[in-house]
Amino acid sequence: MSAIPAELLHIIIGLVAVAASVGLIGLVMVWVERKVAGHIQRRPGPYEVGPSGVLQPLCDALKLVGKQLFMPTGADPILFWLAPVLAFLPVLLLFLPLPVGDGLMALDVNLGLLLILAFSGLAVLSVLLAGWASNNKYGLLGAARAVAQSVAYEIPLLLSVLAVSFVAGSLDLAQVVKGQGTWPWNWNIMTQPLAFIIYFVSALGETNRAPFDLPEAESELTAGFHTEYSGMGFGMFFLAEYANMVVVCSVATALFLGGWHGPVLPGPLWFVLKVSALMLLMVFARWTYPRVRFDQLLVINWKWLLPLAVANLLLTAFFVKLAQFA
Amino acid sequence: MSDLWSLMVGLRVTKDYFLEPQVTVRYPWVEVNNIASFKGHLELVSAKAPGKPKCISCGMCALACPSNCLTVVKRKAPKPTPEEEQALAEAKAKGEKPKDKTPKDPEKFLYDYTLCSLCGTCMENCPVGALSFTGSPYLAGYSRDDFHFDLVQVLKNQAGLEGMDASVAPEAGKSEA
Amino acid sequence: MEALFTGLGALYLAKCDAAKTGQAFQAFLPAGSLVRAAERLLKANYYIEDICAVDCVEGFIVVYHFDHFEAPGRLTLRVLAPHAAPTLPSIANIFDGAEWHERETRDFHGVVFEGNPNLIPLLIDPEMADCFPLRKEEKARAKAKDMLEAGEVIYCHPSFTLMTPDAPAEVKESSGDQPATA
Amino acid sequence: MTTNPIIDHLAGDFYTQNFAKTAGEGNLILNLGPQHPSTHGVLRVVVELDGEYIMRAEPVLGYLHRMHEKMAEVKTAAQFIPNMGRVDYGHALGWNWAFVGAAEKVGGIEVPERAEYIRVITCELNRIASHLLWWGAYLLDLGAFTPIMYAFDDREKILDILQIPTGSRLTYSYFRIGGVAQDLNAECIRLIQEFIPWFRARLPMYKDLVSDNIILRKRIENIGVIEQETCRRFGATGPVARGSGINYDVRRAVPYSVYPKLDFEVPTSDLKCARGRYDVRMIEMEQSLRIIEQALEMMPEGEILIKGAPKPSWKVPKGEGYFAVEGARGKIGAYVVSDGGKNIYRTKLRAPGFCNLSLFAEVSKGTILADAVAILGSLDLIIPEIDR
Repeated sequence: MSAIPAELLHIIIGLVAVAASVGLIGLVMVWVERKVAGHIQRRPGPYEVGPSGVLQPLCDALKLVGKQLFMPTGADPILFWLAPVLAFLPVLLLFLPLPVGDGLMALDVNLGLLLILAFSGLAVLSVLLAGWASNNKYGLLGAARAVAQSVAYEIPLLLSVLAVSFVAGSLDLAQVVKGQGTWPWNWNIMTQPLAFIIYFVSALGETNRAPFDLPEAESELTAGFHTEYSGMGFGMFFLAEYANMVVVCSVATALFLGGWHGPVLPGPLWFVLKVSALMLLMVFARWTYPRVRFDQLLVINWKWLLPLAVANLLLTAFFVKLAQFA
Repeated sequence: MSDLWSLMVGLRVTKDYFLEPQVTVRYPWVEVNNIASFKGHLELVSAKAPGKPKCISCGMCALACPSNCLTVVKRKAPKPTPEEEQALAEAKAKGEKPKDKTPKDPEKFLYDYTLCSLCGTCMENCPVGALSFTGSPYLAGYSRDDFHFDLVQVLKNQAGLEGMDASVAPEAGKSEA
Repeated sequence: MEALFTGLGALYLAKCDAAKTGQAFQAFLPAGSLVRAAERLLKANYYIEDICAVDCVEGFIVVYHFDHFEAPGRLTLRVLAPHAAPTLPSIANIFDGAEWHERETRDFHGVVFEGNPNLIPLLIDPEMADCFPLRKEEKARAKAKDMLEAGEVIYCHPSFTLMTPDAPAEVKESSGDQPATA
Repeated sequence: MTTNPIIDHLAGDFYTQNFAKTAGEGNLILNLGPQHPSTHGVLRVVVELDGEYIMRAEPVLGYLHRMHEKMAEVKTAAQFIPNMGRVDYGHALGWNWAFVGAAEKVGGIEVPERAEYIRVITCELNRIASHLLWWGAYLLDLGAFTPIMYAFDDREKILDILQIPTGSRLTYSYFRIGGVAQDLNAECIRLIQEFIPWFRARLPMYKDLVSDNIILRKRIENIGVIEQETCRRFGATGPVARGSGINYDVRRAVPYSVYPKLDFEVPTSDLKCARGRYDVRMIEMEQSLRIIEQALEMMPEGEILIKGAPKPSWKVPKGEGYFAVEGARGKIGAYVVSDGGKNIYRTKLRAPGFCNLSLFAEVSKGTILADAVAILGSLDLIIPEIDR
């Protein structure tokens, strides 16, 4: 076996790149979030460590790693330590099919969308385990909320993604992006604006962010499911949340904002710009809006998002069928 | 629909403030400017002669203080020299009251800043206006005794080391009180 | 105001000078008629302002302050609870807000209010529940008539001598310690 | 839940066990506080939950109890004024005024005209600062992290203004029996005159960012409904009562100081819910601005402390007196009974928060946990005032 087969090399480089980028994106996102939050609140955000606080996330990470890991009495040891690991591992898998550039993806698989949606469902399992195993009343409440929320917001996410794949005719992210042109008016967002809104709102719900961050509602449940975690346990949840955010935003750019298509700049740069724009929007949403109450959260989903998503799906199916005859 | 528009308005407000300059004064590197009227801890006002307090050790302030953190130790009369004793005896013989020559300013003026609630009752109750606030918030110490001052000592140090910042003086003035 | 207290066996009714003491009307009531008075006051739309106890020579005078939203005028009910066994009926079932005031008075003075739904210490640590900080020593206590306002007497039960200064005519009692006509 | 022998004996302290005696089967007994991010200061509420719904709630007090009323017994009248700043640091000047007013009423002491106006101006400024503190902390409870920074941006301006005459920023002991301690100098008046238009221009921003926001409106509308009858049974006053449509403001009902000369409206709203209380407080901030403007113009020259004002060793003459002031949270009352001795015989401090909080147990029955936090926030609680 003299030469290593090309695909294996491709996969290994892809995996190494993904692992590195997840860690890097986590740190950058922590810094961006604290800086943006600071500037919104007219305070400078971290500025002591390194030029304008760039090394602050690194120090946070070191502090978290250095912290003592302890487990509350009465907690279930296996599940307690499994939860943060389980929160972080599936996220790595979600990064594989993301089309950063033309042909530039870790794993070229023609069912990329299905892979992402399947594994993003695993995140809720870790939140449930964390809340339940930490034998803490607040954790229990946080876990109960997280399950109801993730299950609820999974369905509109699926339906809006389905609507787009109807139009593109395939579940492969690369195909969907190729189906869109270089200029904004022939991106999918123009043909599917409602699907984009539904996707974005349910993405916020899915990653427990912004107005829907009920599982770890500081003011009600002290810290929800990760109340009892300290040190790297908490760090893993923290990184998993940001990684999930990146995945969700990059899927949104691939489906709705034309992936690597863009007038002048090279492909991957457009992809990164669009992802960071969406991330900035998510960060702004977090620091502007109060938290939604739990039953309102479910009302928004079951009474608003779901019917709209189904209607949108039927409409798209009708037009796609019509287009086939014409 | 108008409700959803309120979400956009919210975003606009935070965007406006995102672009505006920050309000925070970066304290250790930049001087804070709104503490001019801050009270700070107590000090004895010095009379014309530097280092000599105006205080006549009448104890009205110690009486008035709600958390009795002031104690005034009067100065004992200096041992009368033989001639003074003799002059004193004649005066008593003649019957008029001998003029009391013991100096009025206190031996020690013990002030416990850990109990003080900065209400200013002592200043208002002092007949000669011998007490005032230093107005310096920069006072730190490692233990409680750093905040037990002998204000007479503080005043002497201050007079001795002209131009020292008032807040530094207490360290130098940390007496055995 | 005194119409509220007919038939309650009030010991002492008096109109007070609101400008000087902030109270419009005051009434001394026996412990028995406290609950009925509270019911009448609630019907007359009075709201409970606060309850406190004053430790006097004659005993704990528990002072109930009521006020009215539409027709403001403070109404003070005073009830005497003897030092020996200071127990009073609770009005917490009528004025629910009174539950906390009563628990606080129990914490500070040790006046027990029967019928209070939850008579456990409110502000004081349960371990030292019986320290009753506001009780005074014997000699430090003062006479009720020196401190409390007499007001223009409307009705005074013959056997009630707590408030009667030596010369009943002039309103302002003469200062100094005149023999209490017990 | 994992059953574990070590855990079984940890059945909570005296209050949890007393509360759990009458708890339903299978309900979760949860302690909201005392170290809970949403209770202002150290409030602890023992809650019986069925899922997310609250079956029964009982606030537990005493964590910040300092027994001010005993301190009043061992100090003379003038020495007790610094305590007033520490009872309720939200609206310290309101408490200064209540106690000093009660002592003046019993002692029959007049206050010069200029001192009355200074008291009105500084007390109203303090009320705005207290409402801003409430607004920021309330939004923090509902999950929005930014508004508190904007509110504190404005509040810092007020604290700077009040620091000039009083010398301190939060726990004021500025009023004296017979007047005030220091005069408002020119710089302070200039800062106030600059602050009023600036803050009036800021209020629309509060409305855009928060009052109209659909998420907030849904969070506070028709929750924590308090009937007028409940207000009477519990003695709730201030914005809590006015939010239920009761038009009762001590400044209008029992006019004191120079308030009759000043024209301002008393906002009420008959929404009866947390939204009503929210609107009332927001309008009250504008009214306070109007009061300060008028008081600044009408303030005469003159001294600020009456001739021969009582020294700290002044004995309160015999008699009793009750003086009430409209604080940011409601009617602040000081009931002074004096036997002419060196110290006041008995001082009773009537805290508005105490009565407002007592109705929480009844109002929060059957609500969701998130609503309970929203109702607690709408009552504008400052715990040191409740525990005294």
